[in-house]
Amino acid sequence: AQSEKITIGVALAQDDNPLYILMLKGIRARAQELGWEVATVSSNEDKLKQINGVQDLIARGVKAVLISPIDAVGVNAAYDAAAQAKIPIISLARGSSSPNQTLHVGINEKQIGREIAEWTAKQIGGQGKVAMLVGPSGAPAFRNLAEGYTEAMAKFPGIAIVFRTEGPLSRERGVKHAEDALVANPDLKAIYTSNDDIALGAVQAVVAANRKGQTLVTGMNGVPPALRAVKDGGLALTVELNPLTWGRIGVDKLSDFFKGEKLENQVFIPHVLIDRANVDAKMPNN
Amino acid sequence: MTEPAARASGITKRFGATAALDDVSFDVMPGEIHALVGENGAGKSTLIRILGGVHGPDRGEIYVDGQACHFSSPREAIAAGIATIPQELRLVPALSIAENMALGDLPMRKRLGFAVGLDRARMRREARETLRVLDFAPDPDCPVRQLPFGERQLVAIGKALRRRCRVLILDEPTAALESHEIKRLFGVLGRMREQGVAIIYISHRLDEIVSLADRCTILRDGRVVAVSRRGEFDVAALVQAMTGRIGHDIHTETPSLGDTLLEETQSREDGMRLRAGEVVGLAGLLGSGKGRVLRRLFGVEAEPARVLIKGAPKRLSNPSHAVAAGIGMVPGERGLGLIMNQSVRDNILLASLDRFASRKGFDRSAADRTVTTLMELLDIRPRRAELKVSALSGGNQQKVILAKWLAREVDILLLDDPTQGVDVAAKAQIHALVRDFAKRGGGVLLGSSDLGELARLCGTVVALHRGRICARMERTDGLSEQKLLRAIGG
Amino acid sequence: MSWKQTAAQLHVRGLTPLLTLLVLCAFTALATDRFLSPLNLTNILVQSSIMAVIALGMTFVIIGGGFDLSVGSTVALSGCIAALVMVKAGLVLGIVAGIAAGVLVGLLNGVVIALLGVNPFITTLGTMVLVRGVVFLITAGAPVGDEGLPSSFVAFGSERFLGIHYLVWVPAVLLVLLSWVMHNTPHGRRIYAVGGGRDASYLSGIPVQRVIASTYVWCGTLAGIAGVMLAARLQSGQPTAGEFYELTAIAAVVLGGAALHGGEGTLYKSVIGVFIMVVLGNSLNLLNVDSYWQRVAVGAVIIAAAAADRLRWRR
Amino acid sequence: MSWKQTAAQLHVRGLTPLLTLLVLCAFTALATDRFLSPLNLTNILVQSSIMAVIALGMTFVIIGGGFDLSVGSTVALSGCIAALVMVKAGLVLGIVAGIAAGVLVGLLNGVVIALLGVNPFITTLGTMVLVRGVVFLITAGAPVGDEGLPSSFVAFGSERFLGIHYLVWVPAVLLVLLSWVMHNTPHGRRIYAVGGGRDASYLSGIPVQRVIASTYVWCGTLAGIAGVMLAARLQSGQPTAGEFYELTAIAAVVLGGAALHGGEGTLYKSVIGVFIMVVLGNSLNLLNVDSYWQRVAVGAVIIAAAAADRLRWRR
Ligand SMILES: Nc1ncnc2c1ncn2[C@@H]1O[C@H](COP(=O)(O)OP(=O)(O)OP(=O)(O)O)[C@@H](O)[C@H]1O
Ligand SMILES: Nc1ncnc2c1ncn2[C@@H]1O[C@H](COP(=O)(O)OP(=O)(O)OP(=O)(O)O)[C@@H](O)[C@H]1O
Ligand SMILES: [Mg+2]
Ligand SMILES: [Mg+2]
Repeated sequence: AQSEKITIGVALAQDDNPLYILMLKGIRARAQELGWEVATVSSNEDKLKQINGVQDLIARGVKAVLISPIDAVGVNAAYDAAAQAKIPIISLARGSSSPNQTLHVGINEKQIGREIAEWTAKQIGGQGKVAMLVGPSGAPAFRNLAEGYTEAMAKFPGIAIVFRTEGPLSRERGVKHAEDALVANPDLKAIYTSNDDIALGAVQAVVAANRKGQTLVTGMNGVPPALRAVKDGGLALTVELNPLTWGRIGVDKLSDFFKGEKLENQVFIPHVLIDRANVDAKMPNN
Repeated sequence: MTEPAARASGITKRFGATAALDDVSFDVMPGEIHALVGENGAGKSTLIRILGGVHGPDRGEIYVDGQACHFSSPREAIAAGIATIPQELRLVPALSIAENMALGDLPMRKRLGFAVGLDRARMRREARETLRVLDFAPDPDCPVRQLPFGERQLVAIGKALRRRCRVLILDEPTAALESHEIKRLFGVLGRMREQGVAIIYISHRLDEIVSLADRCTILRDGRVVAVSRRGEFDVAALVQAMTGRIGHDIHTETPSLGDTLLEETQSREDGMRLRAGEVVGLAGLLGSGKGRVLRRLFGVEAEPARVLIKGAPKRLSNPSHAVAAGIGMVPGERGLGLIMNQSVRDNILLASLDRFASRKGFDRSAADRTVTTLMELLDIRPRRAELKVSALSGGNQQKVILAKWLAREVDILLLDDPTQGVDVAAKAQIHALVRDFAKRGGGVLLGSSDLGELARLCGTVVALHRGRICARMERTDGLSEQKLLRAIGG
Repeated sequence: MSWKQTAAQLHVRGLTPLLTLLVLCAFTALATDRFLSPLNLTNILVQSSIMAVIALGMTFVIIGGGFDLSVGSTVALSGCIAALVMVKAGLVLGIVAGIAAGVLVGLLNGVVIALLGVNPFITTLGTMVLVRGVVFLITAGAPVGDEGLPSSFVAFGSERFLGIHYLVWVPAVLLVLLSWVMHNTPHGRRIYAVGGGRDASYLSGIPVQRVIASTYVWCGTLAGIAGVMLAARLQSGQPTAGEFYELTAIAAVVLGGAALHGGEGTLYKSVIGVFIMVVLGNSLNLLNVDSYWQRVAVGAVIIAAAAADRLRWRR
Repeated sequence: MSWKQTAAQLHVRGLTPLLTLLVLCAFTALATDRFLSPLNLTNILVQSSIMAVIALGMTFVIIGGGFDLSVGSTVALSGCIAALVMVKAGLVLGIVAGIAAGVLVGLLNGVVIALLGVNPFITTLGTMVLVRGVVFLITAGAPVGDEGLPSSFVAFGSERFLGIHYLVWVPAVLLVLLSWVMHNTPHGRRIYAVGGGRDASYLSGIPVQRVIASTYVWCGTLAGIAGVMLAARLQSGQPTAGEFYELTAIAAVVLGGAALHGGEGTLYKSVIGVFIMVVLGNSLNLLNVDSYWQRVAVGAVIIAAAAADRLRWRR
């Protein structure tokens, strides 16, 4: 009976990003409830490393793979390897174009970007200058978010995106680039950021420039410090993505698969925009 | 009259404020050995570097076989038939002897007229053959870094000999060689002269010049002061022309000996003992272990030396122990004693940084005073302490190393060929310094390839053969070059 | 200190990379029987292939006494250009264009470093950043060839010839070829000579600048080939590919016994260095070591491997 | 070749970093009047402060002939440890613990490199990876101290003393102090000596290993201080902080005229090197240059600055 114990392999895109840390927590929690083992590999946005990791998982004998593919095409070799080993492979958060993808549990990044843009536009009355601090160049999630945002903003003739940089998801960079953005455009109405860490840095710069309340900062992910910042008014908006839930759903879907159920191709996980109005309900201690 | 094989006309070369060469003209005929002599820093190496394509002259022309040449790199000079053995050893330590010797033109294996890779067998054969002429038979595949300094010098000479060249330039080739190798080398040079090769020969061993050279050009402060033919010059005349002074005559008084300064406590075949006021010489052929004795006492050899220093037992496993015990060493390889990229001042102070530490930090003025005094004492030229050591002439570099230990005020000096590449006047000066050092109660262990130097300077000479003491001679019993030569088996 | 070393010690020292690799393999094979499964061994070969090609190029530069931080960006550039051209002008032109891009980057590095005499670290750091910018510019930051690269190209990234992946054949053939160049041509020996002593080589009539420049061209070319291989493996040109490859490649070369001051190094040992890095990652994955602990283990093993080399070597 | 250079040329050469910085500033000031605004100048000072402290430490290592890739991870480690301890045990203990963590990493590097004689590149690459793993392990990958660090600590990261940010005072004071150490103590001069020639220093009785180890301890300590400063500036300990700092710091030191083979370098010029890097980023941001073009520009300027140094210097 011991050898019957199911081991599933997990290959997320990063191991140092709160989103993926929570996702892995969800996966582990659900797997434990089912009595499964979890084997992880990490890749930190290196596609080849992710393919290699999935290969290693398969060599290790896992029964299924949960993957957060770094790129929609780039890691298709990992899906091929799973297909060759005849095991299911489910994409979490990001999706793949591979025909061998069993299921995609995803978020609609462009849609979220559009919603942030619309929310921001409403807050600033459809007028003014906007800066964008986008995540690392080339990472599709951040590119999609930013594209959605830009698309939606283009519909407001009074809004101009006057500043845009791409770079790492660090708080330090948030401070530095927001400082520069505020020097270049002291009358900035809003700063879009791709993640809460950049956002919290940007908030610091806004406060230091005495623009609190006048320059709105929007974040992404809904991590606890960001929620606190929304509550005390520094951060205007963040988006709760429920990564814990994604992890759980991913494992549930695998369990369904093992029971022989037919899976649909794609499941979207709902997201929630969090601003001052609804932040109290989301605070972690509530 | 035939065309000179190489001719330099009206060469001027400045380095910043220093005029290394000032309107120098010079030529060498096919089948002639033309010696170039002058004090340290006179400009000899600079002149041959210009001939060899390393430097471009500021003014003046170079002619090879009557053709004006403008070399922009050594490569072009080599292609024009000029082979040089530079003063500083220039070999690639990681490569084998054979490869180093073939470096400029590696021989190719041919099949059906096509080159199909290196001809290693030929490289080895040529290396062996060339070195055999110098009576040196190493494994040609041995990396050069595993050779002792003197043997590397032989490889460098072999490298130049191997090339078929019209002009051969040797810049102090014998500085680290023993009489045996030197005799061999002269034999080879003589044969090449007969074959019509033009040879430019630089040395501070003036007796060599007298016996070897057909013609001699004397440089002083970057100018030609005299050119004379064989028979027209002797050592005294050369010294007079080089320095503008009458040659020093060397007085030989024996200083009185004091207490034992250093004594090895392990019994060994090459154990040493040194008393205050004593200059002990180490004589031996190439590879006899002179260097090893000195290195051991300085803590650089793998096995630590166990010694009594002024009666106190010490274990020397690291130079810092040796220096702390009052020992300084001038290594046989000049480059090991100097930080080439740093100033003369920094190099002189290298071993005595803690001496000038005061509570307020580093005592610059005291340090500068010491540096100035020592540069004066040792006549280090030019007298610019901020100049990088790499910009000094070879002989002056050698004096900087000595100055380093005088600045530290050590009790015991271990000297490995300390006067190699040093001009006659400076050599006499260094000898006087060594004698003075001993007179003030210091002890000196002097390894030298110059037997004359040992005979003049030492109270005792220990002859080494294959790492053992094979003879011990006292000044009181009479010391002479011939006697030493017999003792070391040369 | 250098003068304490003897021939015998050197000989033993030369074997350390191989011994390290064997110890690592033995350890993992004992810990999990999956390590020696044919699937896993194949995986290791394929996983090593691309880095091996890069490490070969890096070995040239390091033997020549240089340093190249730009290989990661070059890999991305070649891959993206290969994919871009391939989509428009077909397989062969795509591959040629990809490799040519690598040659060009190598030439740029070589000219700046050898002819202008600029420090290699700072030059290649500059090209690393610059080339990455160019990659993003020409791809607008998005992967290239998502709509499908030629199927033969994709097959090259995943299929086998004589039971061995095409991707593995490339470094294998290159290793044999380049080892011959390194040891049996004057060009190869000159690289060793220049790396081991610039002044001595210059005075021996070796065209030092040209030799140094050539090492960067080799490195760029091989990074270009690696970029094309990576594009085949990723079935697309990825603008973010190759980050940190420079550090991995240099680490592999140094673990393979090359000296960063130049003049020493062997191509096949650099490949062993790559295997050490890959097998290490593979073992940690097979043993399901937590990813944070993996970092600790990788760091510790790198240091330990290098230290073992030194400890054996001292008396 | 080295023997072609003269004192006069050296003198001009020494000014290149400053000239580069001035050209860069003049150019940006002409392009946008916001550059010289007091707010922006303050921002530049603050943005440079942390990197300046790291670069000071890196200068020690580089003058000593070494290399340190682990500073970025060390910055993250110190910041996180400072934040962790501060939350539990108060401000002072937190700061001490943070800096102590840096000292420890430096000691580890120093011992492995100097005493075991392992290559600095590979050693510090190892510690870079290892220390980052440790950071993630002790923080579980999440920022530390978001619930609030002591308010005096947060104030240190944002407030001013005599009109100048505390964060700027730190490198200013350190620069004066350490320059004195470098030039007026035997210890400082030994570092130059050892970097300039290991063999000659060894044969002059300098305890070479101890001196080399000490440079890494200096570097670790200063990275530790920088980590604490960063935590104050980010009002939290960030486990991902400091990535690529090592390359920026080394680039700054080299742009400041230090030679990677050791023995040369000046602390205040390294700080100028940091200003070059920061002003460059700041200018490109103020001019709203597209971030892809920014990379191209940064790469090109780095190469150009280094090349300018060389071109001036050749006759
Ligand atoms: N690269 C350089 N930079 C500055 N000065 C230099 C340089 N090379 C040589 N010099 C100076 O030029 C002068 C001539 O030096 P050179 O090396 O030609 O002397 P030399 O006659 O060969 O002396 P030695 O017998 O000691 O070898 C010296 O004053 C020396 O300091
Ligand atoms: N690094 C080394 N590796 C191997 N053998 C060495 C090394 N150094 C010296 N030897 C050998 O040790 C012996 C003694 O060398 P050592 O340098 O002490 O001789 P020496 O008498 O000082 O020579 P010289 O006359 O050149 O000063 C020689 O036979 C030499 O070949
Ligand atoms: Mg000379
Ligand atoms: Mg000797």
